[in-house]
Amino acid sequence: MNEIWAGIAAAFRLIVTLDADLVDITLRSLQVSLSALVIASVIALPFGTWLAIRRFRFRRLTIATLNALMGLPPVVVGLIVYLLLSRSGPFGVLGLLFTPTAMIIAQVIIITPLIASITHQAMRELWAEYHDLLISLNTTKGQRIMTLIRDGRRTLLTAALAGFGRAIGEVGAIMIVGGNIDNATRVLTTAIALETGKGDFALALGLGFVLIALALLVNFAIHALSRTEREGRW
Amino acid sequence: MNEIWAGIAAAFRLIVTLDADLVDITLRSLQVSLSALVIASVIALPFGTWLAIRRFRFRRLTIATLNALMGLPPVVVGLIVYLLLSRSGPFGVLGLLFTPTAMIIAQVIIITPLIASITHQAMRELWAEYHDLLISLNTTKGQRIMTLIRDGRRTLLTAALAGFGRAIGEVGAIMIVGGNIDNATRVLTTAIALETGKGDFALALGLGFVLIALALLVNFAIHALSRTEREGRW
Amino acid sequence: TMRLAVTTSFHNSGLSDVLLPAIETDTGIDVQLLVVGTGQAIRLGEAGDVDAILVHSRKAEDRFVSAGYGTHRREIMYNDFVFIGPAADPAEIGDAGSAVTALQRISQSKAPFVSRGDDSGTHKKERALWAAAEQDPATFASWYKAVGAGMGASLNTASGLGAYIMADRASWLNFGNKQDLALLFSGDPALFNQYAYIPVNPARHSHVKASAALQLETWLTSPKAQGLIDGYTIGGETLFTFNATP
Amino acid sequence: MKPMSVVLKQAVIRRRGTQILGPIDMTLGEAGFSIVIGPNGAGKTSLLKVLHGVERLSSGTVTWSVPDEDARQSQAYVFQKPIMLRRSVRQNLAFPLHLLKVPKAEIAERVQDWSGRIGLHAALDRPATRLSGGEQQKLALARALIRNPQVLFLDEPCANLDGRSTREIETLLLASYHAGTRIIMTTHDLGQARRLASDVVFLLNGHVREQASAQAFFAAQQSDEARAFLNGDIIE
Amino acid sequence: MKPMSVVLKQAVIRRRGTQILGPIDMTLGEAGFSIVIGPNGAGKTSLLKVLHGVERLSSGTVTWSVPDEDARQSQAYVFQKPIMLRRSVRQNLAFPLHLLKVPKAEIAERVQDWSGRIGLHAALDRPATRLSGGEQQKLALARALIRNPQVLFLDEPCANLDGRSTREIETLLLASYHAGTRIIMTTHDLGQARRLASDVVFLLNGHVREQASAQAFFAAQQSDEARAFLNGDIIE
Ligand SMILES: Nc1ncnc2c1ncn2[C@@H]1O[C@H](COP(=O)(O)OP(=O)(O)OP(=O)(O)O)[C@@H](O)[C@H]1O
Ligand SMILES: Nc1ncnc2c1ncn2[C@@H]1O[C@H](COP(=O)(O)OP(=O)(O)OP(=O)(O)O)[C@@H](O)[C@H]1O
Ligand SMILES: [Mg+2]
Ligand SMILES: [Mg+2]
Repeated sequence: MNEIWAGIAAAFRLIVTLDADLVDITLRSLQVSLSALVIASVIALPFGTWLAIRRFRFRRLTIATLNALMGLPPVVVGLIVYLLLSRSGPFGVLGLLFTPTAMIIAQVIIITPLIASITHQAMRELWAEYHDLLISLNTTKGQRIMTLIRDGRRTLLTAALAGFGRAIGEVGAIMIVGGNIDNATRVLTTAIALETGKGDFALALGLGFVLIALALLVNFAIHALSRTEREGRW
Repeated sequence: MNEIWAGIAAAFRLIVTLDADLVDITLRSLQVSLSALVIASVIALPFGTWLAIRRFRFRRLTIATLNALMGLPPVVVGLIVYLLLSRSGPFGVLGLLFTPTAMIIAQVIIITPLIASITHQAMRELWAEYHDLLISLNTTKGQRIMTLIRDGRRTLLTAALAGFGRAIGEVGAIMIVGGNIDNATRVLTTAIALETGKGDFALALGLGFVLIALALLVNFAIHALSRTEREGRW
Repeated sequence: TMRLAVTTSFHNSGLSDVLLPAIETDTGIDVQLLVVGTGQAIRLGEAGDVDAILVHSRKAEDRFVSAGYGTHRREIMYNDFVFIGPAADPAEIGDAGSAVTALQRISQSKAPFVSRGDDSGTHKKERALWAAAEQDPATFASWYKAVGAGMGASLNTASGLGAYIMADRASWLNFGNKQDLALLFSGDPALFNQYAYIPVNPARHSHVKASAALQLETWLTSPKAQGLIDGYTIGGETLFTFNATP
Repeated sequence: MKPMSVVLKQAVIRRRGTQILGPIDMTLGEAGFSIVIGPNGAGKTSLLKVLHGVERLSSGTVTWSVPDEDARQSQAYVFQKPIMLRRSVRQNLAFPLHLLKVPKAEIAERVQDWSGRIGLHAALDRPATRLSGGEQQKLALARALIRNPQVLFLDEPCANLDGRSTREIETLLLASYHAGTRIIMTTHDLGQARRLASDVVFLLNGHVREQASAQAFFAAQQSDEARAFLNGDIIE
Repeated sequence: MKPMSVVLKQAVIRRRGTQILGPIDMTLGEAGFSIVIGPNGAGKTSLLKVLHGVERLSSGTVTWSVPDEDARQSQAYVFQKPIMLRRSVRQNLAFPLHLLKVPKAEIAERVQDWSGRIGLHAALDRPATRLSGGEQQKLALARALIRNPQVLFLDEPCANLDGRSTREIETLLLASYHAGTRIIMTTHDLGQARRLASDVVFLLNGHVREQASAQAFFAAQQSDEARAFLNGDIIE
């Protein structure tokens, strides 16, 4: 229990002294997770919406698969990305292994199914509501997807935040493809894993609290921004 | 790349020969994740629904916090649960450390915010639709929550499946509180991490594919069950 | 049953797969292994969450015992550290006379070098060697990569990067993802790696299974164990040498 | 149960800074079939919702002559846009009774009875959300009446009904009224208003412009606006 | 653009095993103000949706006299339950024009014009979902007309409107009809049907029971059922 207090103290100390290493790895965490979030959202929001509006033969199968992919074990994703990017792998020439780019790639693979699934679920209701109108106005597929995303943006927030949460807290995959290299690919979660392995639980917890604080900060910021839009249920 | 084929071959061999160890750890994975899912759902579905129907002073703050908690780093959760359950921690006397129960506790903490957030988001729409009717019928809070959960159960599927996916693929927390003890707390993800550490990528991938197959199976089963209900959008 | 915290390098060697079944048949004890970093192993012992630890970091072990967390320290066996690197050996450490020279050549050539960077026994040994070579890793440029991970993960990183790395022989021999890495240098007595067994002190944690821990110690130092440890080979190479004094 | 009357005092609803209702001071007596009329956007729906308690006042008070809990329990409301539970027609009808923990056998019986009265007998096991507009309106009405409410609010309940259904519903409402139910209803069908009303409330721009017995109101309106409204002229 | 006619051949909609519409064989000519009448659940909404193409036939065909893409682009539909985009009134009005990539200046102008005609000028920046029932219906109508459709479907467009609005909308629709718009509309207001119809389709239980010019239909119904319907009697 004392460790938890020590952890809080450590977090406090790290933040107050603006520890240079801490700032560095925190920024890297943010950079990697936000990049992954943006890329994954660009893929998953239209795809999830498309799944909600399109009836086709294997729709249920696709949705079930997408839902299952939310359970993609990060370690396995990390391994596969490692094998693809490793020097003997097909993309080895790009030299991406053990760079933030590799970490972003792995995280995009992990969070895209999550964001797409939640998007699909959220967009189904809105599509049921808009269906007749949008068909009647002879909209193209693209216009339908755009309209749904635009008018459902508030409900998509949860999808994006879930993706961000998963990315920022993830450690298995980025450990393998990033390598937790000091000053290069170390992020908050891998640093926490490292300190845990060292048995320095206070520091590990301290970093953990910093990470949680960061997640809170990002969430409050996003909520505050979305609040500047007009209130209430449209 | 060859590794990936070797992994597929390994998965195939493991499944076909019904490797006793594999069956054992697969069942344990399922047991832990499904238990965590059930417990987390019992907490998160009513809570998320309650958040959707209740207006109170710190509602937005609560929601933003809940969303942020989706980013709880599993390693930190693992550490905290470890410290609480450790012999020198407050619940040490229970002797739960390094047991499946400890793993379930950690996973419940990790997936509850995720399920609650998605539930909240899904229930908001339904509440907007039912609001006037349920108020008019002078329902109690409990009746409102029950009605929403019942009639929104299809949309809650995604919430539960997202939680299950996160639980079954998670490794950081259960490694710390479970300890990856052979024949006692080894599950698929920790076994994968172990084989990865040994550099035995083929076996690691093989186990990974088994895990993915399991996730697919569970998802198809659940989708098939929910399909037996009548079709279409209610 | 009893719980034993061991380091990743011990477990990755595969020796535990040989020892544990034998222990179970001989003594009836079901030993549950917790494979963690050295530091974490010691913390588990301090908290009383395990009944004994098996690690390889002398200073930390002595501190553990003198603080009263462990009853005593019992040396069991040793293996040695080796230098691994790309088969082409750009830093030419293959014919270095000593571990210190090898490190100096690596730092001169600025060939990529992966360090465990996790305060483990292996990492501590590596730092000691750098100190002996009168170099400070803190001043190294980016060719020196402190990856902060267990032995296996660090080896994976090294093979992904084609980098040099110091590893224990057992982990290396049992490692499956060698790619074009090769064992380039070994044999310097400075690379000696002693494993020791420490039972957790029942005076501090009354619930620990002290008798089982002692039984295990007796077994580990028995001729039976000696036979199994000395006889454990991978590809014809012996990994560990039993050196417990009865 | 005791009959109920209700008093509105300085009741105001504000939304986004503009006042969409009130201030209204008004009393509705213990018995009667009150019809609220007024142009689109006058505030009829808002007024009914405030009386029923599903919409909150920004300021002022609504006071029922019985304790709040009793008042809420004995009222029913038929919304302008029918709200269908995403369940079968049968389950929609049974829902208010389930909430009251009425015994199953009685529920089944009353559901049979009411589904017959609204002509949805054959549709009992169809999803309510798939009913036609008029069928939904009838279902919502039956779901409100199945509880035998003491006070019944109806917001344009016949807007989507065919001639015959409208007549049948009117008969049903009058029967209910004569049996003692307090009814408060809005409609745009002035013929219907004449047929049913015992008293009339004329709303305009969120204010009660006139309140009188039906006889008095239809015989001679006090205000130019009410006169213009009845003629379908422009009101300013 | 060319005027359009439409032919239904053996058109059938089946849902959950039961036939809710058809089989229908019917032709609607190039010009006219067709009013579809029939009791609740007769299939009026289903018929309109099939003609417009938002609902698919289970069997049979709908054929417009112009290529499908042209037909879809020049039609508009006002649904029985107004569908409001979760945007402001202004954006709702502008939406169909945006889809057509009309220049911004022209959009602004037409939005001004139409918001005036339906009396929602002051509400332009309010969320459309918060409008009153009647206001929503008027907005949906304006949103359909703003595209100057060649064919206009209206599903009980005046159900929630007050007397004056109904009259104004009727004037507007007649003007549009005389300017060449093909209108197909359902209503339960038989007075309205008489005022507007050039021809009448009488639906019953999913079948076209009668189709005739308005004059002929209202003068003398061919079937007992139509006669009963006009009297508000029970039809079997
Ligand atoms: N939440 C809100 N925000 C802004 N304006 C609102 C809100 N709710 C209602 N209004 C406005 O208040 C006015 C009164 O609405 P109400 O629904 O009570 O009218 P009504 O008399 O029932 O009209 P109708 O006959 O069309 O149903 C309308 O002009 C409406 O646009
Ligand atoms: N998806 C569906 N599943 C089952 N029945 C349906 C479905 N859609 C419509 N129906 C039924 O088909 C019939 C015709 O419906 P439709 O909406 O066309 O009637 P309508 O003539 O427009 O009635 P109203 O005057 O009440 O609007 C109704 O009885 C309705 O319950
Ligand atoms: Mg209204
Ligand atoms: Mg209809």
